[in-house]
Amino acid sequence: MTLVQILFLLFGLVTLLASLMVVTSPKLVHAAFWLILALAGVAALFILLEATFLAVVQVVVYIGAIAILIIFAVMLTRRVMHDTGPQVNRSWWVALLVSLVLFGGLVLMLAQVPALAGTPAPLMVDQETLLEDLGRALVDADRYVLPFELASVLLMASMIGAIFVARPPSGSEERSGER
Amino acid sequence: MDFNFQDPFTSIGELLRGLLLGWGLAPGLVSLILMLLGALVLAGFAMTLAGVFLTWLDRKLAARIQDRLGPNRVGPFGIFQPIADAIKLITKEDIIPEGAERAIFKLAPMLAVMSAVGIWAVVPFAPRLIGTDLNVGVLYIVAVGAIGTLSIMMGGMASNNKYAMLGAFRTVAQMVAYEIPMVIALLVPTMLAGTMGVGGIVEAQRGGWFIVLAPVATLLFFVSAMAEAGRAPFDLLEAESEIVAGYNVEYSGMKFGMFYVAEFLHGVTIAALTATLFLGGWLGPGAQQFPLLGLVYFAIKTAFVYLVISLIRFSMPRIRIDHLLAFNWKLLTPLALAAVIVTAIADKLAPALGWNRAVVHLTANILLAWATFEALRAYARGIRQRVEVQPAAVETGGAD
Amino acid sequence: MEQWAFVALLLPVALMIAALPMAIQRLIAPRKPNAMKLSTYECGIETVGDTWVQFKVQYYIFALIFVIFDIEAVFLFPWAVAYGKLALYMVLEGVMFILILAAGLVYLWRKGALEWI
Amino acid sequence: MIPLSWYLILAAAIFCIGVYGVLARRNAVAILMSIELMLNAVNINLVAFWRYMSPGVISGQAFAVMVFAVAASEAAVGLALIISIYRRRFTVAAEEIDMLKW
Repeated sequence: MTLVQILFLLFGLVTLLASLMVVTSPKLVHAAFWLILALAGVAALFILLEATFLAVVQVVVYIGAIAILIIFAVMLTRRVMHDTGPQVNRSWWVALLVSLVLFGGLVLMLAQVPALAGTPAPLMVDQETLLEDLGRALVDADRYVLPFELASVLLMASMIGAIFVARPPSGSEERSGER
Repeated sequence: MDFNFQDPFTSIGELLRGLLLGWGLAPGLVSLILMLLGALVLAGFAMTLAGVFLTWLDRKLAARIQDRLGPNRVGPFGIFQPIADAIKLITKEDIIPEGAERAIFKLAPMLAVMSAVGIWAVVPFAPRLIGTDLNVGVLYIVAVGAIGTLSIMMGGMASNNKYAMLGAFRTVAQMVAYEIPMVIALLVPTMLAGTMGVGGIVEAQRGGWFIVLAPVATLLFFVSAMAEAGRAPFDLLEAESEIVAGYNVEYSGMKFGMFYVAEFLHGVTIAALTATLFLGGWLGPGAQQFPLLGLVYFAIKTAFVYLVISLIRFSMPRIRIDHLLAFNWKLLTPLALAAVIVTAIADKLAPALGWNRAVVHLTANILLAWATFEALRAYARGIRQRVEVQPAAVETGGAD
Repeated sequence: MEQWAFVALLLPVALMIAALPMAIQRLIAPRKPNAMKLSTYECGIETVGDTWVQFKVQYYIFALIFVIFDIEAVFLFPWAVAYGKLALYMVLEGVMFILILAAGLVYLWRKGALEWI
Repeated sequence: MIPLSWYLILAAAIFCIGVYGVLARRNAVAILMSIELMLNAVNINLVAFWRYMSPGVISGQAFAVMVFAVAASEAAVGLALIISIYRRRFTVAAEEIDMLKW
């Protein structure tokens, strides 16, 4: 056991437990906080994989932004659905079965591929060059410029669409009493 | 081993390393112990600075500006007042209100401190005196700052109090809103330096501080970071007159103290970041040979920025929340986007035209600022005309 | 990865330093809770209703705009790092990325979604 | 060092937890959270394959960045839909949102 392996097991275990709590926690707010812990664990795993830029982006985007969005949404949709009553639907055992079978199948498949046991080659370039390469790749006409610009359009479309879906019709009386 | 007085920090590190290696420890373990020591010193220094010195200085400054005396009973000039306060807070009964989420309630102040201290890991105090020069330093600052937002959310939600909740919601709305111009303004030094590492950004300012190359971005970063830290006039998070005291009403004792310390630390952190990213950090004559001198330069610049923040803080009234958010979304964010575009194009055009880089950047920034002021004047004129034509609309129409 | 060891040490140390005074207080501070003391601090009268009051949807909308622009900034950071070595057309693609999102912002502004009602 | 299969098994486990959450939870917001978990599992796989198989090619990281953008858009639109449905029907339970069911 090297230190890196211990760290991997630690972060992996935290991530796994937190994600289990996300799907089982009876209180939705708690589920949101467990989700944040799971996302932080994934960020730590990215650091172990030497994808430092992605690790920081994971924290900025997921913990700093999407988690806040989810918490706001939880707060906005609470009036009726209190944390009482069953949190899972009637056929939850089917879901459990499906996911267990899926997991078993995936592990079996992984066990049959021998090449995966190898260890990675050390990174050829330093992180700075890697980041520069990523920046070039995103705007290079021969590489990812189309997804890059499409991402911009996608973000704009989802921003406008989501706002017009979420906004109450103007002049509706339900706005009174909100804070 | 001779002690090098020109570069005491490296010498102390080497001395300690030699000592530990002499005890027969493994080199890897020695590095780890040294790092742990560094972390302890850094965190302890930051907490002392914020908790003891800054709280005192802040009250004294406030008192001077508002023409009163401030703390003056405990010790000379009241310098021991923060210690007295700490003793008071630590012996106070610790109340966790009924119905609170106890775990989250306790975790929130700790996370607030963690986010404020964590930023200092990438701040270069002097040449070769930096916690760790991450190559994603700038984004790391944003990421750790995001944990602070989260801690406020947790504190407000765990308190089981309407006002704490409302305060937390407002604070988070404000903090996330002002994060946008801050992050976009940070793109400008990244672009000019060609790296996200904070150490690299300081090095890149040898040719000229970025406040000269990008004054608009500097101002944007300064204002939005101030709002992010919740300093007046953006101190809606503790608007006593509107929402009891914001997200931390239910906090008492040391838990409240930790939130308080984190807030002060955040204030000095933005001063340090402005000094580092835009005012050249430790750069100054002779700093390369004598790192101590670099530390002094850094401290002077940080203190100057902090003083400006304090002056603004104690002389401005609080902004209303709708004005605050409109100011962000309708002025700061578009301006930040424009600043990035202008810098991107100007820096590519300058070599193509064969002009001086600094002159081109300065001209572009002045043009941008002028255009902004013209747009603002036109906007204000439009509102004035609407109000004068329709006197009845004064109450509603003059809002923004 | 070695660079991150310092961060991995500093963050727990900061947590501990914050937890220490709280732990000391727990040891030495008096503790005599009663129902009145533990009740929520609101307007001086008994708390009315649930804590989970209905919030304005505008909070969500601002958080939404924040998320989108946050992602945008994250996309632009590698571009900004590589900026010095990019050809002009690559820089202009980054500018176009910004302009597309700015158009979205302007549209929302015209439609009044940026107002705090 | 860590074998690649450890990462893949961890990602598979997180993905399956996400699948369970999507299928079993009643609350639509919880379902969205589970989807975020699944996307994260995908990201772990992308980055792990990048690191172990082709560290010289940047594609893995570029893909992961795209996944971030898609995840953010999905969360934004999904939560907006849930808020909108909640305003009309006063429920966020997935099985009660059945207007289109025949």
